[in-house]
Amino acid sequence: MQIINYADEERRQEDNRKLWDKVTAYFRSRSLWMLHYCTGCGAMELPPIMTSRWDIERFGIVPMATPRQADILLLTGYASTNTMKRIIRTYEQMPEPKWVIAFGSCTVNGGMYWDSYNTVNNVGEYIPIDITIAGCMPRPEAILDTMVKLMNMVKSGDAKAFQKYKDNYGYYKANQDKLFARTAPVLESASLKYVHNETEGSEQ
Amino acid sequence: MNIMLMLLVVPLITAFLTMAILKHQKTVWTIFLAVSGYLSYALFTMYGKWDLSWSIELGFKMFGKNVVLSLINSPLGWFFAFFASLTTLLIAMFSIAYNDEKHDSKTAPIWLLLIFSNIGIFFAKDWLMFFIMWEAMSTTAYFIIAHGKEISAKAAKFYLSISLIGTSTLLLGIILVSRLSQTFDIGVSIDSLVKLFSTNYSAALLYIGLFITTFLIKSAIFPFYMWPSKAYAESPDDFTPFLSTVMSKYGVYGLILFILPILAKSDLPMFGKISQPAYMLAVLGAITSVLATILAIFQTDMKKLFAYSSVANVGYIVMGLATMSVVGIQGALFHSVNHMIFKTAIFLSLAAVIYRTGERDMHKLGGLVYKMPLTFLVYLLAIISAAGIPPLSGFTSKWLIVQALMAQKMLFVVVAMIFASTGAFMYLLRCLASVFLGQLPDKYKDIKEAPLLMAIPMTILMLLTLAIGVIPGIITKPIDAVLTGMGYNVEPSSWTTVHTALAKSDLNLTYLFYVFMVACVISLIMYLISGKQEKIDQIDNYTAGENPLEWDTTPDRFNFAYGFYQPFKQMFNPMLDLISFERWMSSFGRIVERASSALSLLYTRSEGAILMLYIGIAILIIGGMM
Amino acid sequence: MNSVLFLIVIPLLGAFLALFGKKANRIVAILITAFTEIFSIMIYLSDKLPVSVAIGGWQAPYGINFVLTPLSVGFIVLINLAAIISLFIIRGEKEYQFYSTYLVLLAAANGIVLTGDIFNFYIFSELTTFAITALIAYPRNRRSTGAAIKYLILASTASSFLLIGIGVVYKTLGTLNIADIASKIDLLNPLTLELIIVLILTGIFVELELFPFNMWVPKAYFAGTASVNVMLHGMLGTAGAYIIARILLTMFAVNGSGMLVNANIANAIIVIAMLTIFVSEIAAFNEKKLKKVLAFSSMGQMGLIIFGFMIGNEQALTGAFYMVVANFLAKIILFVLTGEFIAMTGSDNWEDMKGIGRKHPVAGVSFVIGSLSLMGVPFFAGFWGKLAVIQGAMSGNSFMITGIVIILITAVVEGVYFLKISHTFFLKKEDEKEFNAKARIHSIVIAAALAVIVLAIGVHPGLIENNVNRATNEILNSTSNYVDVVFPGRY
Amino acid sequence: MVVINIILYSLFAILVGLIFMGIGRKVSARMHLRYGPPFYQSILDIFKLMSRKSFTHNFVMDLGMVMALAGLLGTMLYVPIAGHSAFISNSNIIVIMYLMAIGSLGMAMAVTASGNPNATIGISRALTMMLGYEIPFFIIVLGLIISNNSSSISVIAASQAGSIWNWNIWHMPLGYIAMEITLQAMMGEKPFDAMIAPAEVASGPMVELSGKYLGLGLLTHAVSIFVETGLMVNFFFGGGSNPIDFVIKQLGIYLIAVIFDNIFPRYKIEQAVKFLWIFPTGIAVVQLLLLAF
Repeated sequence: MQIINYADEERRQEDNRKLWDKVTAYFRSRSLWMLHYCTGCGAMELPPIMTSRWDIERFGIVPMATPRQADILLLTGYASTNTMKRIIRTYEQMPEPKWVIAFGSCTVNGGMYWDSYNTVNNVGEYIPIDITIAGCMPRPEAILDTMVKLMNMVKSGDAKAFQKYKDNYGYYKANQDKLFARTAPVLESASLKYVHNETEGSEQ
Repeated sequence: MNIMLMLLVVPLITAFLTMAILKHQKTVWTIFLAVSGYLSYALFTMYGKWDLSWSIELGFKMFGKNVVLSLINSPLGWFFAFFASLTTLLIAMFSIAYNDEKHDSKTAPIWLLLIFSNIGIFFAKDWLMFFIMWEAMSTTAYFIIAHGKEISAKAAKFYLSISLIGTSTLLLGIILVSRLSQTFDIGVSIDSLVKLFSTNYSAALLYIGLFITTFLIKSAIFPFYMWPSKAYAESPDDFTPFLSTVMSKYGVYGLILFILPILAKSDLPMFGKISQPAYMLAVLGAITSVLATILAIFQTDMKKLFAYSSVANVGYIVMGLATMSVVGIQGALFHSVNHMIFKTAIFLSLAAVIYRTGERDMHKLGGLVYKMPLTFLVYLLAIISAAGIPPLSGFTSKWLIVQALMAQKMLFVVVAMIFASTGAFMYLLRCLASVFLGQLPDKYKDIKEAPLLMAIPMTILMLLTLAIGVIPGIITKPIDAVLTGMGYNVEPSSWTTVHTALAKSDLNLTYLFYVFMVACVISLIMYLISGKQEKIDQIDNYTAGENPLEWDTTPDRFNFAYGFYQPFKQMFNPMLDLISFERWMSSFGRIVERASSALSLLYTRSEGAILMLYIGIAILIIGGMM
Repeated sequence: MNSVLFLIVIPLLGAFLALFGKKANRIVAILITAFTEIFSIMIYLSDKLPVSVAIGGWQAPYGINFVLTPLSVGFIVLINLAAIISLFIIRGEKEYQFYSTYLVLLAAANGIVLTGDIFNFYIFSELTTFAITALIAYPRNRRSTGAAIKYLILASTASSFLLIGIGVVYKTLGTLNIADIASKIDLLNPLTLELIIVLILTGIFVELELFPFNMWVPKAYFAGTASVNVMLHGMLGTAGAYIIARILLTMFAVNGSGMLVNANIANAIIVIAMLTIFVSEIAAFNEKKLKKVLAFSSMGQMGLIIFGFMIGNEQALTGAFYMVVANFLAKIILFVLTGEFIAMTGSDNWEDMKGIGRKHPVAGVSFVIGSLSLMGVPFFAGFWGKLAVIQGAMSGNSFMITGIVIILITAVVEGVYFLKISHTFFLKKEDEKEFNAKARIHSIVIAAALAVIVLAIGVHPGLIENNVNRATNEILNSTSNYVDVVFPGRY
Repeated sequence: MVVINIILYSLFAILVGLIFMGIGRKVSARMHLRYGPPFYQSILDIFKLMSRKSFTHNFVMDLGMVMALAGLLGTMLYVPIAGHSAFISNSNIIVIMYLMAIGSLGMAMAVTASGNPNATIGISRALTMMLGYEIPFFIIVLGLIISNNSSSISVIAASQAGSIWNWNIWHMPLGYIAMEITLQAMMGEKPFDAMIAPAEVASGPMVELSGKYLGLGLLTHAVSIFVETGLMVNFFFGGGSNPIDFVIKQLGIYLIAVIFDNIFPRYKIEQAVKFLWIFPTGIAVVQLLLLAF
């Protein structure tokens, strides 16, 4: 399957955007709401950037509780196969436009857990990632820098990974299915059937 | 033939007629509709003819005179009778569709008898007529509530015992009062009671206490607020609106007819701006609405929930009456009509839901808005009205009552009123959220919208509540006639504005509606100019990344509906135990049952027979000695 | 007017003949009862009333005399009506003993009402006792024998009291004629009077089903068949109401006022009446056997009637007489239908009688009408009686106010169990089984016809107003209406 | 003319509310020793939300959010701004109280329509809280109505005209204290924000709101801030002599709420209701009794 390289495409038609799109892109870049999906130890680095030392809110970036409200999905660390399922569902529940920032080595190559049976070594095979931050773990400065980069990308219209996901959905879906085929027997053997007690009558 | 007599005769004759052809249900209910239509029309033509009357002399002597039963067309009676029959007309249309093979309650003939007594109560000129019709109403209602179902019969027993207590006190009161005035005429008895208040205060208080007890029982005011939750819930679904809206007004009617004039004319000890008995009444109304609201919040059965809601609403009406002021009575009368309209709409839409799903527990339903959008809309507008939110009708009357209470400085009563009406918001939304919104359970995937014959009356009710809300004059104009008939001096009310006793506080409701509409348009523009939306599946929810369906969660279990106000309920648990009138009643019932068993055991044993005989002789001898 | 003797003699003759008849017994009994009924109606409608008939030419106070007043003849009409209905609803073949004892009962009941002297009254009441005992015991099973013996023991004990009382009267006043006693009652010293009243009351209260004396009632009703129930209620009970009116309110009355001569005893009777109402209605509340429920209710109604009689003013008396009629009609409806229902379902328990009202709506509705009338709901005959009694009691002392309160409280209990039972008939039948037997059309027709009468009286109480007024006036002016008839010119 | 007035007033209220929110964020950032976003940050947020794509579950969500904003705008139009109003009315308090309920109803309807249990829990908490704060709020209002014998806000505001010493805050200090606590609950600020509780119920009512729905929700919140602070100004601070005065007073009141928001933890819902029914209600009742007798 052929992967379209959006970065090249964008650069070629950079200035063809309408004024309205430019304006919205500006506003979007100034009001990025993030959903930090704390998959691993990288989440430790988020409190410093949100509190008084680095104060990311001055860029309009605030944490949000649900994917419906968020613009950025932050994957803060390694993803196991079961976690990946949640990540994908969360990602798909975010309204467009949406961006993904992957944290640390684990999300790129599995990091120190690369040979574990249930670690996803490259998150980018399953969901499109706009920016990855190297390091184990990355420093807050790096995160802050990434955020500013993302802001600029949004402003210039470069951050289009979500388009990539839409256009190459078949590719991503195939990868995801291959991955989840491994988890199926685990889920079935675990008897997680929820037994619901029908409670009759009034509460009183 | 005298039109007053026709009002009584037509339902009576058709009741017997329909009894004969009870097998053809559709015909029976169509006749029922025709009769209610006739009654509504006849009552409509009777407006303004306050000299209509009818009377009959019976060959039965009391107070040395032959008993006379008479009817008279009074503005107050007309007001209640007309709106009651209008409500009945709409319910009747609904009933034609509702009573199919599956939901056949076969209650039409008894219901016609009930309508017969309904007219009698509202137009009675003397106490005997009033009592006769009252008792007829109580017993016929029992048979409709029980309607040949075992579980309903149990609930109806509860209704029956309390209602019979009511008729007993009414009979006692009537006989006491008519002995006082040596006639059964209601007007004369008011005067004689006023006189009694000046001579023997406590006796007079006892006399009106007996009447008030009856009226409170019928309107389910504290301490008798428990029976509706049983009776309303188990009665036929198409009868519940009648029970809740029309029959709860008998007590209100009785209070306005008899108690208010006495309290207004008598010279009574005052508490603040109003007399002590009236204040007592207001407090009872306040307690009722607060308690009923709290209880309604915790129900899971939707009919029980709205049963308590009805109780709370009648509580408002009683509070309004107890102010003894023009605005308060106006508000109470207005709210009576409003309650008839919006509560009928609510119960009918719930009946439509039950008709389609056969389920009464709210937590087993959900998401019906997709399948029954019209029913949802009717329900929505009705609850907006019930919550007293402008621009629908419920607001105007609540506003009037609140204003009257504030003008009379009944501070804690008005706080109770606000508590109840905010609490109303809680339970109304609970039903909305649990029944119509949320996830649609799989088994209801292919239910349909309510049938056309059900939809028509519901739509009419919806439009009525909107129309009255925007143009309150529809109701305030007849209320003027009622108030004038009661001897109050009232200025003619305007079509759009409602007046109050407080300074600079009048309110133009039509204007309010315009303003709200403009605000809606602004809001709609905001909505339209912003980005596109995409419709997604109902179950596609944020659940921390989990897919609920994978965990064997079905849509109805996914709904948050069962313990809707659980933390709030925990606050009230100790109090709920304390106020469980139901428990008192059932423990009292158990005592009677035990006594009954013990006494009948006395009769089954043979040994004591002669001993008892001697005890009897002893009673006679001792009695003779004393 | 000596032909009035036919009312007693012909049934007695029939009783003798019935020993020889086989299949024809029922027809004969019906013919005889029809004759007495028609004859009594003719007497009632003739304008010769009131009249005293001396039997065998011996004038009162020495001879036996029958006194025919509107009151007594009116009661005769009711008693015979009940008798004829009881014959119509007999289910299955009965042997000669049944008809024979029935005819004795008829004669005795007529005799109780007609007799003008107290010793004959005693004789006739003994006769009824034995007849009833035999009728209750007729099914010859454990239950009926037990009930009959219980009744017999109680009734005989009571009769002995009655006999002693009569003896004391004869010893002190030297006369047995009711009118004679009534006119001489002032001559007795109070203690003797009290003794006499207590003894005689004990005798008659057993038959009147009043509370501490009525231990036999539920069992007797329960053991008897439907027709015996109608006899017990319609003949014995109605005769009992007459006895109260005659013995207490005429014989022991303050001159011509309808008040008992000893006010204390009157109060004691009111207490007993109130106890009866209270106990019986409460006892009926949880009772599952339909016949027992009706038996308890009969007791309660009797208590109510006696309460009405004892208040002593015109209003209350009117009410009591209305109540006699209403109770008579309504209870017969219920007993007739109960017999049918029990035969249909094969169970005594009202909880098993589901679905009957759906199958036979007329029967169901008639039952409802009967119960509503007993409850005293407007539009039914019982209402006017209850209204008038309560109205009359209002003018009495605090005792009576208590009575009103008790009546109203028990009305609630009564209403609950009656409507509960009535509604059970309209429940859906749980199993699809057919009923054991078919309902007989003539029973339902009888019940429905009586229900229509109950409704008619309820809607228009004027229908029987004249008759009730005649009865009331007779009690209120007992001197002129009773004593003067027997002894013209004594006053 | 009236229609144009209404539109202008609405825009004014929205703008003021949004800027207040921005200033509030700035102030809390400063309290945290942070720099904080610019004061116009809320406007940027609204624009972003409105312009992005959004998810709806069904038409009730659209209806509900439109109703919510319309209700609050309608309410706002009845609040006199320094004696000015979009149209001539008596500004009845009871009307305002009930009109505000439309907003709550619309919001509640929209979010429960999403079918998310978190949203429904949030709404159940919000309504419980509403019952909690309406009682003390109404008792205070009742005191004002009794003392002025009118339920018109204009009358109440006009009665405080003239000197600063005519303000009700001096006449009924207890009422003011109770009102300040109640206002905290009305605006859903800590310690009374159990319905939002992002860590417990994933921001409660807003959990399924995306894009323009959240935008409309924020606008509703902005207008409600305007209404609630505006009521407070009219009740206790003389109603303002001109619009600028009025808005400054509103801002002051709002900042007090923001400061409290930053220094308090969160009550559980039943604790909150109990607190509201004991302390502010008790204080308000004392105030009412002082006024009435």
